[in-house]
Amino acid sequence: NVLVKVDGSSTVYPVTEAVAEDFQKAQKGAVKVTVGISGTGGGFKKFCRGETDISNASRPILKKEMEECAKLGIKYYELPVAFDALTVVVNPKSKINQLTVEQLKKMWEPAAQGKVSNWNQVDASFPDAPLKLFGAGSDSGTFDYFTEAVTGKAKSSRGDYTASEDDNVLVQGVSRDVNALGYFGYAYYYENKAKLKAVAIVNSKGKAVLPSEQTVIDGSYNPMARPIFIYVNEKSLERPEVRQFVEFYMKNGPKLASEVKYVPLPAKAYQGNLEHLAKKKLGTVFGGDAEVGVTIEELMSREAKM
Amino acid sequence: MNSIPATTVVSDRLARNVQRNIRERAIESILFGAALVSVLTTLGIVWVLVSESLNFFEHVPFSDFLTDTMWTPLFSEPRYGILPLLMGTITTSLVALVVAIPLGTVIAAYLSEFASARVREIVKPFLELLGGIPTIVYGYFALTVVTPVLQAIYPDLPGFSMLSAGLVMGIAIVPYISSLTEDAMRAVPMSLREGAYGMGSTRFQTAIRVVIPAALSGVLSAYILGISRAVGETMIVAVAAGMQPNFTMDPTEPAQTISAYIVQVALGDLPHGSIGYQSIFAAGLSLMLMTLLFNILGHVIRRRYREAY
Amino acid sequence: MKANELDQIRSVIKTNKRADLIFALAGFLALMVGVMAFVTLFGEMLANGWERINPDFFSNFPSRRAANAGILSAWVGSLLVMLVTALSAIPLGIAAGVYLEEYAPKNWMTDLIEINVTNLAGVPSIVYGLLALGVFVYTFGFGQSILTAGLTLGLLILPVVIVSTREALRAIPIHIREGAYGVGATQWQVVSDHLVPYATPGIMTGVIIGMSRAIGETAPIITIGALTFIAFLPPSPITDTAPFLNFEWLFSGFTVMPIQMFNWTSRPEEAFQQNAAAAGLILVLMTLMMNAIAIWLRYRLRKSISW
Amino acid sequence: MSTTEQNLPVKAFTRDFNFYYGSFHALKSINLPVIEKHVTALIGPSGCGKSTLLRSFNRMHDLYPGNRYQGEIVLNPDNTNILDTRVDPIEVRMRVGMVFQKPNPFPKSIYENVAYGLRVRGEKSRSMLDDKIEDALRGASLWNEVKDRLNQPATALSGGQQQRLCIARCLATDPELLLFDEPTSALDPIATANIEELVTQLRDRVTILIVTHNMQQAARVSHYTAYMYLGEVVEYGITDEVFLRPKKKETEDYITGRFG
Amino acid sequence: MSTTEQNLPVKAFTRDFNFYYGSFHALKSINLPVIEKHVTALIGPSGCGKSTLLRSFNRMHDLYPGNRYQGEIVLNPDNTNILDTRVDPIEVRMRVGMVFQKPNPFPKSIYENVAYGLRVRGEKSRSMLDDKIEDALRGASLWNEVKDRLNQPATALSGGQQQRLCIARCLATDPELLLFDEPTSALDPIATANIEELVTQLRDRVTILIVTHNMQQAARVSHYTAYMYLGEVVEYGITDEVFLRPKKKETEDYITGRFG
Ligand SMILES: Nc1ncnc2c1ncn2[C@@H]1O[C@H](COP(=O)(O)OP(=O)(O)OP(=O)(O)O)[C@@H](O)[C@H]1O
Ligand SMILES: Nc1ncnc2c1ncn2[C@@H]1O[C@H](COP(=O)(O)OP(=O)(O)OP(=O)(O)O)[C@@H](O)[C@H]1O
Ligand SMILES: [Mg+2]
Ligand SMILES: [Mg+2]
Ligand SMILES: O=P([O-])([O-])[O-]
Repeated sequence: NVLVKVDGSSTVYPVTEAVAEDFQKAQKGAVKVTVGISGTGGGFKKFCRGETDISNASRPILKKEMEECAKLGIKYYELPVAFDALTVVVNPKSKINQLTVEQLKKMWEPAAQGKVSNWNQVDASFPDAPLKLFGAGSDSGTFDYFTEAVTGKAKSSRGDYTASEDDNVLVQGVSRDVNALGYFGYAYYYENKAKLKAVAIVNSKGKAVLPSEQTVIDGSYNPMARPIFIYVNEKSLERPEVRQFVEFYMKNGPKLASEVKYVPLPAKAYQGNLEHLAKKKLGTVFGGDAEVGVTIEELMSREAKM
Repeated sequence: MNSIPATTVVSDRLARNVQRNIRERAIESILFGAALVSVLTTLGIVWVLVSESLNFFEHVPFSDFLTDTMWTPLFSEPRYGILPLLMGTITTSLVALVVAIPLGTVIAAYLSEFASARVREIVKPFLELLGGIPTIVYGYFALTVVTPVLQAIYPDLPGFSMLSAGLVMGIAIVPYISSLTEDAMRAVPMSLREGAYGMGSTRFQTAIRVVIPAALSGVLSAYILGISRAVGETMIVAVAAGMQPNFTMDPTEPAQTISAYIVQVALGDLPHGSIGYQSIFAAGLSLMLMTLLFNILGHVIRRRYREAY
Repeated sequence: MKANELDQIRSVIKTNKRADLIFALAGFLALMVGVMAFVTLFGEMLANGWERINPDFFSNFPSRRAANAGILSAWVGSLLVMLVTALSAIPLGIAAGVYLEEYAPKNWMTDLIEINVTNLAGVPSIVYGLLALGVFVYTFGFGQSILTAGLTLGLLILPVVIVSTREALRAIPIHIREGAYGVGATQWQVVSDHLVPYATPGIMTGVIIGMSRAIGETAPIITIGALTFIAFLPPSPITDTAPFLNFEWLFSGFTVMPIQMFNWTSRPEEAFQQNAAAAGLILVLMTLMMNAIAIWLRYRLRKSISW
Repeated sequence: MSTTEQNLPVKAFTRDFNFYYGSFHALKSINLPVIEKHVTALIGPSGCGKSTLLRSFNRMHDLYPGNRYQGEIVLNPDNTNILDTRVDPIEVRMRVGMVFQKPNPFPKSIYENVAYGLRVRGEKSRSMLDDKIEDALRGASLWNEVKDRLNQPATALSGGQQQRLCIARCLATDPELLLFDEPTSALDPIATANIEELVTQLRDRVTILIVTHNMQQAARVSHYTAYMYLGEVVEYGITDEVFLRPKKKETEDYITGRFG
Repeated sequence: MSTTEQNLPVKAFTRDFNFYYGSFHALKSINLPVIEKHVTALIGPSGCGKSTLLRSFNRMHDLYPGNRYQGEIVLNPDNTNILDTRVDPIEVRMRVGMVFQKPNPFPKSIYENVAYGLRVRGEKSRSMLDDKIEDALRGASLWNEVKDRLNQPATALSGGQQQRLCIARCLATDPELLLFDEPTSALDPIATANIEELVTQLRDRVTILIVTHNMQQAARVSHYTAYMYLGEVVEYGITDEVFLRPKKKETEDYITGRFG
């Protein structure tokens, strides 16, 4: 049964799906690929039980998950495949153009629940208007990353906002409400540019930066740009169809990533990934910590040192 | 004539011919087994919900579950109060019923007592078709058509609201209520109607004073079924009500229902065994208990107001 | 009768008739609300999705390019899931219905089963999803497969099949039974030679209505976790080598129509909304068709009933 | 006011009355007088059209599609053709009461059953209602049996009591003509005797047209009898005459039990 | 073989037979012979237990819970008490056929209706079936009317034809005793005459027990008549005797129509 099983992040899903589609076509249907959407955490859970060959992840593997994998002796390759720019959006009619992480924190931290309900509570200069929040569902890597980046602690968020795993629901919500603010992956913003306005985020250097391919590559869109990965089970890679699929992924990754509105890594990153496979460089370069604001450059250098 | 002692024979459905008897009994056992599957299903549901809920309540104090006004089980500082979900469920159901019960009853009375046989023959199947539309379709209808229309009337309405979801849910439930109510009204014997008309009643008087009272148990059961449906309806609220556990009964607010929470979590596919995974079963158990309550109420009503004709 | 009494009656009738008219109008309006809701809903989808409906839409796999994306795996998946649903629910439902109507002695056990069936009919579908998740997916280890989905929906529609079987059996007059017993038939002969055949149209009506409900069910399928990219078909149930049947497909991953629609609506690209509308349109047409068949069957049945 | 040969007042009569169930010609050229404050019985074999004729007198057939009246049914004293399209069937039914084969009390209390017709007529005064209801129940010989439980559901009464309740329900509104369609065929012999007794009491107060399949009953309660056969009135006359000296062979065959 | 006083062979008889619907004692100490190759009629007012007694002869009551037989019903020539617990009710029904009040053909073809009893007995040979079916239909005087449309649905036949088909269905299996429960009460006069004619033909071939509410019919077709009242057989004897010189007052009242 020639089947490659992929599961995990919804953020990575579009890239992997694109690869899977083209791969199956290239193989003329000889290999089947399933791509599930379980969220990064859900994906790792299955991956570490040996149920899947490849896990999509919108954040690096965490300590707890590494331990899980170790328990069953599952070893893996960590392959970054693209960058995503988490985009904070408001209604096009909104007067808000830029926000600091501090301001975002004021809106989103758990202490804000039931209290911060007006824009002017976030900043006195903001309009006196109700604050309507839209965000990722609490089971997603996007949620984890955003909360980590904004409040400093993953999964730490207020609860009284409209949450959806279905990002289009969020697009709808923000586009219909002048006082709304939401966040999701860049692709959703890009496809709905007409209905939404991206908010520039003040980065670590104090500069307000809008998300774009350019600002992600040069590292100025931080801390909201994040690398996304696939993790490949070492044992599975011994199967030719899995190896073929991963190789296909690395070869076509740049093209397909930008096609689905992600920022591809420099070509040599994909080349590096293939070398890792060849040299059997297992494990993660992140050490199991949730990190935010890793730039492409940093990532590349870490990978090189591996 | 040889005399046979007087015997008393109690009727017995089955043959006494041994071979035939064995075969008949075997068949009966198989059929009984099939009937038992429904019981096993219930047991399965109860077992799954209760066992996972027990795991859940090992971590979560029962009192928190019942009294806390926040529901954020997947957050870093989780809160496990079912009340917001419960209020969301009740509010959306109320909105739906406010639409569905009057509409359904009026339609049923119209079809059963006013419309000509021809109109009824055409309209009834049409209504049933309406009841067959997948609720996911209704969900998008609520989000893309009804909400904007409501916002045009009431500009302050948010993009997701219990009002919009409830209204569409009401429309989705109308066919169930009208169809069952109409069945109940049709089942009222013509002789009662003739009695009423014979006294000089109009159709309206016949419908309201004689037919509906006579069909009361059927009509109430139809309502109960409608309530059960509303409480358990998932996709419409999941898509259109806003997925936001909200401790409010204001229909113009977004909110989350119990069922919508389960879908939301299931969409992310929580890892088996985590507290989040268990939380959907605890929520499911609450939902099940609610519908059970209505089902029991339905039984009681049927017992109590059994048709008197 | 004195003339003034007659006048009095006439004025009472006039008042009564006004109420009558108002109610008739209200009824008509209520009906129109239902009709309009349907027309708008259908019209919306038609307007959005119409362009996408062409042969390729049915023969293409889902794709990241909206224009190339089709519903092949979705409709095949729906078909196979429905097959499992039918194969599980129909025999079980008919057997259970026959037992309850024809065999069950009047005791607590029967009462229990009956109350249980009515209760199951009122259990929300999402709860069946939880049952499937806990029992089929994790306890039995069927995974997120066609088998799991089919059995789940099978259980979901079981009460519908049981109830319609019982109603159909109940509609067969007692004297048909007595006629058959009278010439010496056993109970099983009466059931299999007469009751089930005569009840078939009624049972079929229930089955089809149940199936049309099952085919549109989204929540329980989401709950078992079947939201995946599936760009292939499950292994064929029929093979060209003996024994010509293959059951691998039962354990295959799958997607179904409502899930595909749900998936598309959550895509960022606007063009996918068209696909979603088209898929929704087809889904609605499928359920409408099944319902129409059921309604027609029932109509025929009512006409041809001759005992 | 029209009268018969004997100069008795005619409460109602049909003139060349035909009735069709769709294309089925159920009643053919019926000419039948109903004498005021007397009982007229309709007898005849099953399916001959007795019920059809009776029900025409309060336009019960209007409730079902496809039925067609032809000719006249005239109600006195105002000489109204109740089949006239300008005549409101509701008005006709308010004047002409009907008691059915199977007792059909409404699923309400005994009180509300009898009050029903009055309420439909807009009567609201409680004391007025109380009075009329007592009168009607007395008139139907039911008062003593139910006076202590007027608020109990009517369906809890026995069959015979229910039938008397249905009669009371009609009496409460003072109908000019009372139609009975085999009022005792669903009752046991004792209840039957009660109803017959009641009819004989009522016949001095109201005009009664009664269908019965029980010839003894017809003989006992009626003044006039019409024998119907295949949708026609074969013979009409004073009851004793029809039973003892039938003019037609068919009537004789039927009455002597040689047929039917 | 047991015989009556006149030394006629008795096909079946009841001895101290009682029957209970749950706690309701419907039949009381019935002692009734059924003379072979003759027609015995059961008459009596509605509810007296005629059908109950008739249906006991093929243990139809076994189909419903809570019914209880007491005493004996003996079937000759083998002198079997068909109420004995060791006797299989299905066997009893294979020997004793029954025709019901309302014609109840199966919604199958005419052929299959008549074939059904044979199929239940395991008969499979087509030519054998064909023969027996023709015989049975001829026996029921139906062959000429249906021979060209044996494969058409039985429900398309008229009521009278349906009833004759039901008789054919029984005849096909050569029953020793044939039970008729008011076989003509749902039929029109012409169909009734046909069935009566058929019964008079059959009475030389099979033993017949018939319930009828139509006394003329009983008089026309039966040799023996039992008059039942309140669950008891009040009078039994040769039909002419019972009708012309009833021994009991109740019988006389009933027969002369003074009652019922
Ligand atoms: N609704 C109907 N549609 C068509 N034909 C009908 C309808 N009702 C009655 N008939 C036919 O009209 C004829 C007269 O019926 P009707 O009920 O008046 O007879 P009846 O004398 O009252 O008989 P019974 O003593 O059985 O009540 C019968 O042939 C009957 O079959
Ligand atoms: N299933 C039953 N359960 C209880 N009582 C019954 C049942 N069937 C009949 N009875 C009662 O038994 C008595 C005899 O009924 P049966 O049907 O034998 O009368 P019948 O003489 O055939 O009357 P008819 O002429 O109306 O058919 C009646 O009092 C009847 O109410
Ligand atoms: Mg009649
Ligand atoms: Mg009987
Ligand atoms: O699905 P996620 O990428 O948000 O984990």
